[in-house]
Amino acid sequence: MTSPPLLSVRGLTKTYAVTVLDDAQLDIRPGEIHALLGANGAGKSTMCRIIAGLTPATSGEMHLSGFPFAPDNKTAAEAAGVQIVQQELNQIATLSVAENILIGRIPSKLGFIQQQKLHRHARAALDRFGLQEIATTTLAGSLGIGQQQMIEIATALDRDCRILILDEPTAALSHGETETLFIWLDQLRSQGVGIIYISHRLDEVIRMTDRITVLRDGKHVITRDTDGVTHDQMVDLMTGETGPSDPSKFQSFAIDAIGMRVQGMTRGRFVQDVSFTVQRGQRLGIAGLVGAGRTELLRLLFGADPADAGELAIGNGPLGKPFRSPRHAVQAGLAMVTEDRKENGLLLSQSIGVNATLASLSPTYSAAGWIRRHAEHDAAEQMRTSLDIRCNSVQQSVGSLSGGNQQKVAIAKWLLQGAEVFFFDEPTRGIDVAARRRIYSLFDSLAADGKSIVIVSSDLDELMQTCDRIAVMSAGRIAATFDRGEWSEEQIMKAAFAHQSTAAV
Amino acid sequence: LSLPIGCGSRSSTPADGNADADPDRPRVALIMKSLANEFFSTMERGAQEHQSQHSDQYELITNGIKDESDLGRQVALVDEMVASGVDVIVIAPADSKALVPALRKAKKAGVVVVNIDNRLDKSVLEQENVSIPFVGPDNRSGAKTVGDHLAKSLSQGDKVGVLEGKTTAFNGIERRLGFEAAMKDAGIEIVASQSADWETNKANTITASMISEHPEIKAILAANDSMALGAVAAIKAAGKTGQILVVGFDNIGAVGELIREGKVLATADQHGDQLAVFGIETALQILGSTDSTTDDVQTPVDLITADTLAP
Amino acid sequence: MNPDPSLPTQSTSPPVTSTMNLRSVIQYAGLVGVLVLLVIVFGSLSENFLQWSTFISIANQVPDLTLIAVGMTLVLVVGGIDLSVGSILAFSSAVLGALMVDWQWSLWASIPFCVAAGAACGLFNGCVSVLARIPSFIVTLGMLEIARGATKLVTDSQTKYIGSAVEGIGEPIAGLSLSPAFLMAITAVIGGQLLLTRTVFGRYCIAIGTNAEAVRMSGISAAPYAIGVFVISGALCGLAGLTYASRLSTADPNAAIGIELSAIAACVIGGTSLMGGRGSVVNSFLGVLIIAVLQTGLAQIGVSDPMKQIITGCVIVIAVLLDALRSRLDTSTN
Amino acid sequence: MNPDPSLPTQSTSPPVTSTMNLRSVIQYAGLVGVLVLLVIVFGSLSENFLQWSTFISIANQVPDLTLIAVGMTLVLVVGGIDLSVGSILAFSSAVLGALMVDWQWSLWASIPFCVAAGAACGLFNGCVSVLARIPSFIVTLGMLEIARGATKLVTDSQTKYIGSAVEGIGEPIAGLSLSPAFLMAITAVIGGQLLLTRTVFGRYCIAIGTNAEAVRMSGISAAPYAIGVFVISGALCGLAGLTYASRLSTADPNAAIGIELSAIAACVIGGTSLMGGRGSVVNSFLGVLIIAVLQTGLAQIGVSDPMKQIITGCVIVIAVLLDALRSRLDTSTN
Ligand SMILES: Nc1ncnc2c1ncn2[C@@H]1O[C@H](COP(=O)(O)OP(=O)(O)OP(=O)(O)O)[C@@H](O)[C@H]1O
Ligand SMILES: Nc1ncnc2c1ncn2[C@@H]1O[C@H](COP(=O)(O)OP(=O)(O)OP(=O)(O)O)[C@@H](O)[C@H]1O
Ligand SMILES: O[C@@H]1[C@H](O)[C@H](O)CO[C@H]1O
Ligand SMILES: [Mg+2]
Ligand SMILES: [Mg+2]
Repeated sequence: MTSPPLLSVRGLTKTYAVTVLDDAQLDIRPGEIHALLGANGAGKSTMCRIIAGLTPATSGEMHLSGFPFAPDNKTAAEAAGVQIVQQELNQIATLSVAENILIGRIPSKLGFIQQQKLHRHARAALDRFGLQEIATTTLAGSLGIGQQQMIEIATALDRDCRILILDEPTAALSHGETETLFIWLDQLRSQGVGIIYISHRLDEVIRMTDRITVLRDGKHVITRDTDGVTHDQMVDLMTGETGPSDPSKFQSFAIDAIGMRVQGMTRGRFVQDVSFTVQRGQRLGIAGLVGAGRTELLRLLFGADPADAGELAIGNGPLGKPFRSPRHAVQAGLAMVTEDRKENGLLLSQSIGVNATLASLSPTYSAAGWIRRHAEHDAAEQMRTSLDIRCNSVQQSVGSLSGGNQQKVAIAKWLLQGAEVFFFDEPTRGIDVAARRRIYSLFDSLAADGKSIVIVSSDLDELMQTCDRIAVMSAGRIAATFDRGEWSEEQIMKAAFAHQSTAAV
Repeated sequence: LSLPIGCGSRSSTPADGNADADPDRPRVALIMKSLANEFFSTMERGAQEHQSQHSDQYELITNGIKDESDLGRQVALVDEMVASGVDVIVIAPADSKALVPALRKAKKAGVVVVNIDNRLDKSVLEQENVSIPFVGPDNRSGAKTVGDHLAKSLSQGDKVGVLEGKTTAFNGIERRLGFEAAMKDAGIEIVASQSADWETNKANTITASMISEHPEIKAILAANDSMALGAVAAIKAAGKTGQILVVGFDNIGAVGELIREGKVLATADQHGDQLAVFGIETALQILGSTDSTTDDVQTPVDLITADTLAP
Repeated sequence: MNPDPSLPTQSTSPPVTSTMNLRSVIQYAGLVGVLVLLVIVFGSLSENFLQWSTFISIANQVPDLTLIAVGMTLVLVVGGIDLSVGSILAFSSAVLGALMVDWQWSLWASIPFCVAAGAACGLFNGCVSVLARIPSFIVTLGMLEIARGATKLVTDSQTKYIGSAVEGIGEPIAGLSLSPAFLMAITAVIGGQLLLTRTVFGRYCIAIGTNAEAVRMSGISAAPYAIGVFVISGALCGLAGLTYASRLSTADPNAAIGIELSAIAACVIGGTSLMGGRGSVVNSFLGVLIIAVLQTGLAQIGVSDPMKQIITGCVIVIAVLLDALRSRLDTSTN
Repeated sequence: MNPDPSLPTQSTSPPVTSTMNLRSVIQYAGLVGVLVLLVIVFGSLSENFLQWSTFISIANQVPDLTLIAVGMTLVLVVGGIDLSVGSILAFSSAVLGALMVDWQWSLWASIPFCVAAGAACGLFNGCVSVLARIPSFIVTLGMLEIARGATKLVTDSQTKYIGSAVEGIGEPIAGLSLSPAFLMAITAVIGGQLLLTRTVFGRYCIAIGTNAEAVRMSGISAAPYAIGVFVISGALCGLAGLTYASRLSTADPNAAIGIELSAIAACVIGGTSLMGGRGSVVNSFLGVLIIAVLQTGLAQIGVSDPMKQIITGCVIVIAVLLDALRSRLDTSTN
């Protein structure tokens, strides 16, 4: 199968303060799914953004169907048949779902929006992608990020294209939605669309893609057929070194002491009567479909939202009222790495250092109200090393880091603060394999220290790999809980759908 | 730069407790301008005192605007007072021209209108074909008197600066002309003349730079006392107290003190507290008579110096 | 990101089901409530308040502020601010005055130039702030000074008396008892509301105010919309210059100083966000009415000036406070 | 989220390497450049400009605005705005005047009450806006009216002449040729800058202005800091009330009307973001100096009032424009 490339990219270079893409190349054939692999900060998103006309290249050339291709902006790229779903969400919170889907081509007559046409079209686009439960009039901002992500994909799929770029589309999706997406990708492939697919979930890559291209530090490493390449080989290609093959032999650190107890926590229809206990040193995973209420549950426990009912206790003490604010939760020994780092996890325009020490500034990095600047700097440097945050310096603003590195900074904040119970909401969203392993071993060492950990993840493999127990949420309730060794993917999925039909959406 | 929300209007409860008891008493609206100037709070107080002594004769409602620029609001006040059914409007217009059409409408609605303090523009009155009596001082001759007094302390060829009032107010223009006439007579040169919009702080800034640009200045002639206060402070800051003389206009309370201290040489008392009263009396007269044409009434202006002030 | 500490959670937990429209309808009801309350209070405090003539006098005053508030709402929605509205109003009416008085032009020939003068100022505001990417706060603050200076040049710092030629705009049309000025203001409110809620232009403005970067990522160039909004605001200030001139029969170089804060207050009372992305023209108009009724009512009941200011300040805060409490109640019971 | 259309890309593509400090140092250099340029221009236009007396007169004028701009910078950094500064200044100086004139208190006994009066107004601003979560724009707009009304009540709407008792604050200390007022202003600038860059308080303020929700989710309660900043601003207005009174020897109920826009302009010229999260007290001070030099210079060269306004407007825009261009250049060549 050596049809001429639909898109060819040669000598692509992009320089910000440093060169992030260096003479990179890429060929996309019609009717293939082409994985773009690389560690965090390798330049994958940058390459895609250039192809989609969102940012100009410093040098290099591109050809589309044999013709020179240099889109000045996104509209030009779209006109040439290139669609992109970006890594970061780009929904406009105050517009309706329908308007978001059709933005840039809202049907109108004399400037007036044709409401019926708009909603009919949007409805069709959502239905086609299995999103019947989302009303087209809903404001995008009131949806969870999983649903927003699906809308972005539906938006791209709704437009005709020859090249479709999906930059980590599944990072915020759970099993069910991912399957729907794959059905669509198969169909597009058979229609001859060339698809660039970025994911840190290598199993997906092996299963779905035809060829892979690996980038390392902005340079092209290899392009080859996916057939025959193993998980470990891909990791080696990305990191450039032969690492130990999957190290994660699970070891339990759970001890017989209570880390956190939760009883009957309820908030509206999002979280209903949730109870569980985590031991010290135990890792509890929470699985579920998008919108099952996992994020809501963590926010509730963390005091970020008020509870309607329920009690909880950190450690062995008696059950007490839920926390009134995150401040109370943190004082009691909770920490929470939020799901949406952009919205409520990070100060994007501030430096890595400022972000890393935010939660622990007082009292750890200050004396009598004055910041101990050296101590602060050292702490940031230490985090940079131990989490391998790729940056120019710890003074760099977090907003200019790659997505994965941003996530590491969000975690660093809580490692410096320290806590008894850690909540991780989608902790590896957008994180590369190497870093992901580092985070898993971080879970290990936290657990070994006797900390309790609650992990919400839409990546079931991740939970099965790292957790002692997995609770499955469905429509706001815990539908089932499995201990290690008792679970299977099938059982978990079944539990995830348990209350789905009865849930009012 | 300025302030918001036109809350600037002012009114006061009828001083008489049972205001509503006597529906036959005429209702008089006193509409003043810049409440950013204590001249008008003095005026208001004078009017209220008069009303409480003659509470059987009329009912009083007083309003003003937040500053000289709030012209739109003053026009609106005229409308509102007509709407609320007053019989008399006594007004100190913030602008000599812009108020005329609104006042014409008020007259048409049967309201007796008297103009005080700042004279309405003659040509506009003619064009609008209304006659509105003016009750107030001769600002030009008042200013000339102050200027003449100042000239006695200066010598020919000396240089002075003038702080003008708002350029759209007729009385401000008149006072400038009065100052100019006095200086011309005495052979004194005006080297700088700028408007400080009747305001203390603006006058302070402008005087400060006048002094550093023209260090030879011997006196500042301010078209009102608020500006004179600003000038005195600027002179003090430049370390020239006593070397630069200041005169003003209005005789507000704060200036009396400065005159005693010798920081202000003279001011003109235009009897602000009586100005509204004169206006009200004139209006009540018109109301009582059948003759609708009334002549202007000139009110007195007195020169105030350390000598005339009781110790 | 989250610009006002007073709204720390707003962006992350928007009300669950309420769509934009529902929200602004609720707000609308609240504002009408405040307005009715004010009318009742003043009606009971002053026997002369509840009269036709009072309402006519309010209707006479509101056109200027209404026209400006409509433009301001749009500007705030795209995430900008326009401090120069008062100066632009003055400048436009100075142009009108100069044409009609010095050049003896007719009213109809002069109006287009009056509006164009305003639109030109708006174009400057829009181009400089959007293209050079400097905060509109500063650009329009500059324009506040520049247009005021230009006004004084045009009028020679003197009030220009135009006379009856311009008064027709402010006088009731026979049989309607509403003036062309008032009708213009109402038209602007309705037009502005339709523009914001029913047209593509309006949706893009909301989108730009919410997340300009996402709009850019969607392949839409924000500049024409953002600039357009400033031009509209300028043109509406031009119209307001006309209604102001007609109300006073003069072109006044000191016209409308400080009106920007009143206009912004009206918008915010009406629920428009200073952070962009949210606003309703109709609700801003209600804000204007609240301010006007408050002013007129206070002038009629005869409290002292200091008390008047204190009451005004309290009512502004309380109006927004009530609204905030109510909408929080809505969200939590939902 | 992205509030000013003129800054569409700021939040997502911040300058790559520049740290807060580096950025504000570059800005600092730019501002000093503008300042020097202005001095040269005025020096060459007016023979008497480059004189000691001019500088003394500028040094006399700046303390009020400087003190206010320091507080305003902090308020802007947390993402708020304070429109009530002028009224609070007037209210504090009225309290001072009443105590010293009517009650015959000494200066030293009165000062604490003068400052406390300002701080109390700030506390109200902070509590209402932060706890009730309504935009500080509205709360402080209300306070602008309320404090002004209260001022008139306290002074009985009369200018209170205090006289020499208060003048010492504004007069040069023997041997130093600087006044206590000026020293207070400088102290406030240095203290404010240290507070913002070196203390936990300042860091939290910046964080709150950047993303209040992220701060909350980090287990920090934003309210005390946001409120604290308004209290500081109020207290500094109280001090400014003192320097203002000493400069004019009076407590003037109409003091400092409109100063809020000058103060905000100074901050923005100095690079403080109106969206919160970014600001430098020292640079705001340079903004104040630029405004003061411009004002004094224009008054000295004796251009007409309209031209003065036009030039002022242009300089404000150009100062920020230059800065924007320069920083864009920095980023792209960097
Ligand atoms: N606007 C920008 N300014 C400066 N540097 C940038 C900018 N955008 C990206 N970079 C840098 O470019 C490099 C490549 O980033 P990119 O987002 O392409 O990585 P990626 O391969 O997509 O990583 P990830 O898997 O984490 O998403 C990173 O080091 C990042 O810090
Ligand atoms: N602030 C909110 N207002 C309204 N609805 C919300 C809010 N937060 C979450 N929801 C809705 O509540 C449901 C549960 O959301 P939650 O984010 O907890 O789900 P999740 O299981 O974490 O899935 P996701 O992967 O989307 O984060 C979803 O339908 C979501 O749209
Ligand atoms: O006559 C008055 C006073 O002199 C005042 O100071 C300003 O306004 C004028 O009309
Ligand atoms: Mg990426
Ligand atoms: Mg979630």
